[in-house]
Amino acid sequence: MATMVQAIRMALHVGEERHGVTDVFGEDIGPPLGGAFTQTQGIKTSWNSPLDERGIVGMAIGLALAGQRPVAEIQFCDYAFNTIDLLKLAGAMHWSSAGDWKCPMVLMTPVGAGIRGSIYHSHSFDAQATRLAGWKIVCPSNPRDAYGLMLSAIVDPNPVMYLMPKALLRVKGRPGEEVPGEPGDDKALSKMIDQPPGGDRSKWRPEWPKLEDLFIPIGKASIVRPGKHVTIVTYGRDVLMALGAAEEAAKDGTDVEVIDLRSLHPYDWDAIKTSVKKTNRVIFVNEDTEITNFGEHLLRRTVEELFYELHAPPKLVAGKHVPGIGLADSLEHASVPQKATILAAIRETAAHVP
Amino acid sequence: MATMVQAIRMALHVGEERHGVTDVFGEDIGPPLGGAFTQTQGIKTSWNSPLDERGIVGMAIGLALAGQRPVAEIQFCDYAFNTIDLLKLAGAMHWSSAGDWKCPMVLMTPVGAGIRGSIYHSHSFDAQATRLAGWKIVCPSNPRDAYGLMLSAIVDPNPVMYLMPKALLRVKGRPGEEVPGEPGDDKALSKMIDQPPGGDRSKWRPEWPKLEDLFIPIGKASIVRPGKHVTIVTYGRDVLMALGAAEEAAKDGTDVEVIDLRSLHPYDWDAIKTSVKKTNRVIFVNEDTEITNFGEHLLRRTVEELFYELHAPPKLVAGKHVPGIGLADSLEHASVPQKATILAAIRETAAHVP
Amino acid sequence: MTATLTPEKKNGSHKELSPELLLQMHDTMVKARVLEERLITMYKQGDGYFWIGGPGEEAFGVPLGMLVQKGHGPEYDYLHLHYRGSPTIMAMGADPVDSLRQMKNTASDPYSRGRNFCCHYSIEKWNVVPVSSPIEVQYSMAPGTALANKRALGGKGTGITIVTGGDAGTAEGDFATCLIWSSRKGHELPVLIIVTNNLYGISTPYEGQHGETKISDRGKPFGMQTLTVDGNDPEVSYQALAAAMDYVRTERKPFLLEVMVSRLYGHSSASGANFVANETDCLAKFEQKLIDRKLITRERADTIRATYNQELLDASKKVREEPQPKPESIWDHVFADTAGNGAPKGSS
Amino acid sequence: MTATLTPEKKNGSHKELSPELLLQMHDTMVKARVLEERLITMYKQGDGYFWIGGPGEEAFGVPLGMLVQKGHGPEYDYLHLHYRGSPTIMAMGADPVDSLRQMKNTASDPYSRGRNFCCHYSIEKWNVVPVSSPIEVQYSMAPGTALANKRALGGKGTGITIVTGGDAGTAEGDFATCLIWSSRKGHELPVLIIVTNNLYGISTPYEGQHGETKISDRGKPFGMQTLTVDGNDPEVSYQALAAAMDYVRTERKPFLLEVMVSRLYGHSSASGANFVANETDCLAKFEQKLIDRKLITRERADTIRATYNQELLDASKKVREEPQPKPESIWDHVFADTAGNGAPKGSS
Ligand SMILES: Cc1ncc(C[n+]2csc(CCOP(=O)(O)OP(=O)(O)O)c2C)c(N)n1
Ligand SMILES: Cc1ncc(C[n+]2csc(CCOP(=O)(O)OP(=O)(O)O)c2C)c(N)n1
Ligand SMILES: [Mg+2]
Ligand SMILES: [Mg+2]
Repeated sequence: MATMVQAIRMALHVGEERHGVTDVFGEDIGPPLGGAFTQTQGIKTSWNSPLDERGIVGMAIGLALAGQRPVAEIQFCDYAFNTIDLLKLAGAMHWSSAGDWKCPMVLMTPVGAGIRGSIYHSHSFDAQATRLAGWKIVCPSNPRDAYGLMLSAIVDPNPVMYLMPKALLRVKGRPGEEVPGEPGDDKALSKMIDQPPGGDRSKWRPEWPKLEDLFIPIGKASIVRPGKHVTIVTYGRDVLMALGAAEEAAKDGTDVEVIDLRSLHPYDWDAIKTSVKKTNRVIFVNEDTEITNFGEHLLRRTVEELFYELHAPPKLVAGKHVPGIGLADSLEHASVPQKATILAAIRETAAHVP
Repeated sequence: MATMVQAIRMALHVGEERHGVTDVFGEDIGPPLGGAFTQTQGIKTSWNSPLDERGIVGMAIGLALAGQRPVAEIQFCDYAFNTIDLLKLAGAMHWSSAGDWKCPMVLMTPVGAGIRGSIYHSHSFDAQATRLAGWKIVCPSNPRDAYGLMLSAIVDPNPVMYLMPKALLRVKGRPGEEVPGEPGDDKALSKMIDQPPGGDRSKWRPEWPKLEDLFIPIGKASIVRPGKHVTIVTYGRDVLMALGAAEEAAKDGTDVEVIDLRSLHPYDWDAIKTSVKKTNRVIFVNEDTEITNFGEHLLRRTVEELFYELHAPPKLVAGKHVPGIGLADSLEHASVPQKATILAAIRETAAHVP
Repeated sequence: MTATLTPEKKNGSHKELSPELLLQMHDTMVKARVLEERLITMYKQGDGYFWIGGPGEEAFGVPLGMLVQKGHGPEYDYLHLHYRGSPTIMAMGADPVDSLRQMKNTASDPYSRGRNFCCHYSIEKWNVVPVSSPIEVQYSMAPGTALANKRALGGKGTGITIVTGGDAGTAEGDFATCLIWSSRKGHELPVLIIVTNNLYGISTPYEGQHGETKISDRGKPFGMQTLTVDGNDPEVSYQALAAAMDYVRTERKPFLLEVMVSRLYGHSSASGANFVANETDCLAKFEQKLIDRKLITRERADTIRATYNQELLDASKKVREEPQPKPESIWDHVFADTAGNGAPKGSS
Repeated sequence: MTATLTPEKKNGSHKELSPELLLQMHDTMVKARVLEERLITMYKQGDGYFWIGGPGEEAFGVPLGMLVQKGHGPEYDYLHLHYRGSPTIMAMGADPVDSLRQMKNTASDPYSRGRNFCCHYSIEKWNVVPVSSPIEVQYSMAPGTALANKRALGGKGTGITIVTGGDAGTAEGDFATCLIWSSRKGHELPVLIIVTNNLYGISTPYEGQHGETKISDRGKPFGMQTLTVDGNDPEVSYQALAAAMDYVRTERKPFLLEVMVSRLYGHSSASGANFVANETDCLAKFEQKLIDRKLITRERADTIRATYNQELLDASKKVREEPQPKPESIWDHVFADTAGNGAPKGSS
């Protein structure tokens, strides 16, 4: 079973072979490293950019305007906060020219905590990303979705932001989460597509498996665990957290439905609505800071449209509103949702008597 | 009665005379112009910066760290989106050094629509600002608050962002909204402190009235209209919009309470709670785009803490999630809340039968 | 600062310009000027909310537009202009009436359908990328289209990228980004980096804001060809642009060109949009030169101006009657595909 | 690139350094190196999550720290360092044990109380502003402290601002911001702008990313004094720094100094943190020079190193036992006054 980072790499390969990707670029994206997380090893069109995030986004916009198909990377989303104006412009290109120009670029960037990244390698970007009108925003939680969402992002005529939950990059898929065409055997796959450390890295060439196309539709959620009592709406790293908490809750007889949103914009409102109408209780979970948070948008819409369906106050479980995520485990754990936090929210919500 | 822009100018004057302000700077802030909105005319410590918003924020941080008291300006908040990383760092300076350093700077910037500013002179900044942990955020709706919040911002030991609703800058106060010490007569005030257009502007000197200190506490809301049936929580330009809508609603017998938050962070939760407990119906109004919006935070907290106080679904009235605000009046009006939009929300909320 | 041409120029671009070319240049300069004056009048008469434009830059902007390799796609030139680009767009052959439409923010405005300020052009079929308000962002995007230019026709193309912006704006990091990304050794890009220096940013004089004596010097550490020229003389501008473009087209490397220009009606309507007497009027000067050289008569020149004037006056009356955009049109073109279009809350 | 000193240097700073100074420099270089190696060991043994630091920069960083006008407030020097600043901080007299504390993210870490990565210093009493991860932001802030320096003591102060960063990072717009804001004619600022060039940004070589041959050339259009020196030779570094600082202190104008250095343990623990044999080891070289000059013996040098080694080994064991920060401490110091402190939801 491929890991998420292998899945991304395979999608980029398919993207450049079959779907017109012309450039995969960013800091340390080209040889010899192939990305801070190995995500671009062996990609033919990959190249190293100057250390300049504004330049990276600007280059991607320019390439996209000129009919190329760029996949650009910001090495950590923590370093994209000086590019919000350019991201807004990319999202506005089609609209402000009233349909004259298109800007089909993909911007990928690792997000979130869970690797002890301290203050400036632990940021989330969902609040920022969902504020960018004109962009589509996706965030996979497993290798198969990572593969299929990347291919959908690549062929999309709009700018698409691809948020990579960094804590999940090395996690393997569960059964059913295969990349179509990957060899069954992990070791075999690794031998084919993982660049051996050390040695002359710029000489190495991957041997790609025969990969099939898979387009996970942007805008479609996935019910990763059906349940009857409480709905959790989440994405990325917190899907696994929520599933863990749901397992625990099941022991007490609480049956939690977990929705992996996968696309943050446009998002699958039907999936949320259907689930809330069934469970009547809902918790929104994400890692971003809790003031002016995307989960608050989902919660607001739920309240506006489904007020009388709710048998308990809807809840947000999110990151704390502090200037950063501290390095010490004690600090990181206190700053972003953990399994225990989610479980506590489930229990409170499930136990609520209307 | 002073206008808001005169009030700001007078506060900056008092700030540099009595409260240690060392620098008031930004693009076109110094002579001869004294600010795109005349907000810094006659200010002794004012100076023109290079056209570089990152440099402006960086300079302000550096000055603040070195014990100066800077008031920096971003000419329109629309041009602050490439500085979010620096704003985050300013907010994190005290926290990340665990109390070692302070960064007492004021950043002022005009926000919002209402002057036919088109795509890039109509942005709101409340969603961005409220995401910045470590910052205090204020937004006045009348000259007296503008004066008193500026003085509080200046003496605050933290970075404070001062959002100036540009549609209100030329609006005079209502009775009770005087700047303490301003001469009663508008013409007299204008003669004293408004730089005459044309002529040798760099030679002109203002004659300041004898102004008194006034510190509007950061974190304290103001109930600008008490009411029994529906609460509106808003700030800045929309305070006047909400009051207008409330007047209309009163004709139908709906008595609307309007809370002017004044401080967006920290915000006056007690004021909101007390009001919602009284009216049991609440609408949050602001101009920023509606996905991942600060009003959604307030709504979320209301739902989490006051669920059973609510006799109608709480509502958000906000800007539309589109890439920009179009120039034509038809477009601008369709993009941000208008009196009619707010009135419709009041009617719906008031009429709701639980 | 006086006009000098680089020693690096080639192909004998210094040869005299033909009378036909000079007259064509003059005609387009008049047209561009009349357009700007019409826009200002519309603003002053309440037929628009804001004016910003390029009067005083015709002697540079018109030659630029004439020299553009106009077309669609990376075999042709890309233009990343700022809000003073009307002379260039007119020289490329755009209809001035469309500029009036944008001024009046009508639904018929082809550049933005009433969304954007006047002189914020967008012409996909001619590679004119959307002009946006934030100063200098175009300099970060230009290397992207330039890389596409470089790849076109298997590397044999002659299309280049042209980016313009003002003097004050060069303080933004994006200007440095453009210098850096276009001059990487072994990865040089065919981009003509232009700075129009009118010695002001709104109210702020050049003096006191710049450590560099000439902005064009900023290209030197990057091994770039650089030049500063008098943009108030269309012959000098034309020659300089031709030489610089020829270099960029042939060598596939960047060139930094600083052009000294006038701001003939001040910064924008925010500063009154009145004629500034102490700035050089490139059109008046050029006209006089053509008259002195007997290439045109005063009468003929006046007739040209009067004709354009009448045309645009008539057009402005018609444009006034054209419909405004519909409120619900704010939802149009959020996405290039259907997803989310018309969906106010971002649902699929 | 070879070391050259500016023709502009003054005050005969070229005179030989005294044996005492050389030995003091050597001692601190050893201390700084041993500290970094201890930090790496701690990382490798699981006593820390991430290492990044300055081994290979001692021959530049130590002289810098020795030459700092150390103190609090704008009469003294401000330091805006990046994550390779340990040699400088050690030369200023900081306790290396505190660096171990930050490595182990203990509550006793005085620089961030367990919040930040190792070598992210913050020492308010010595004007060392908090080191943060985003590359190059310090260059945007440096002009601010430099303006305060310039004003100190009624304009008669000698305090300056010193900012450092790497070669790759100069591609960020913030580097240009620093050049622009510090060189405005009539408003020049006393800032020593330093670039430590190790010819890499993580895995990306200098080659192919830069159009400029020397980074220091980027100061030239701004009329700045510039210099590129061999930072692997502490005598050369010392002299260059002394000359540059002297210029900035006296003239109250900026100076751009590029220092060629080694990255002796690679980029960070993310790239393995192993000794890189083909980089120049400035300490080994300097030690040999001192031995050759008979200023020190091999035995004495070995003893110095062994002593520091033992001290820091012992300290690391103690630090291991120090308490971790408490979870609720995330709320401490959000605000410098009480408002909002401890208030999880931003209410007053
Ligand atoms: C990023 C940004 N900051 C500020 C502004 C406001 N503004 C508009 S034009 C202008 C001055 C531009 O001066 P310059 O670059 O010299 O161009 P010019 O208008 O003189 O042609 C400013 C500050 C803006 N549009 N964008
Ligand atoms: C704004 C930003 N972008 C990317 C990174 C990730 N990063 C950390 S160090 C580094 C390379 C820095 O290279 P250089 O400036 O040469 O300094 P060196 O590490 O070589 O001393 C990068 C890309 C970052 N920390 N900040
Ligand atoms: Mg200018
Ligand atoms: Mg380096």
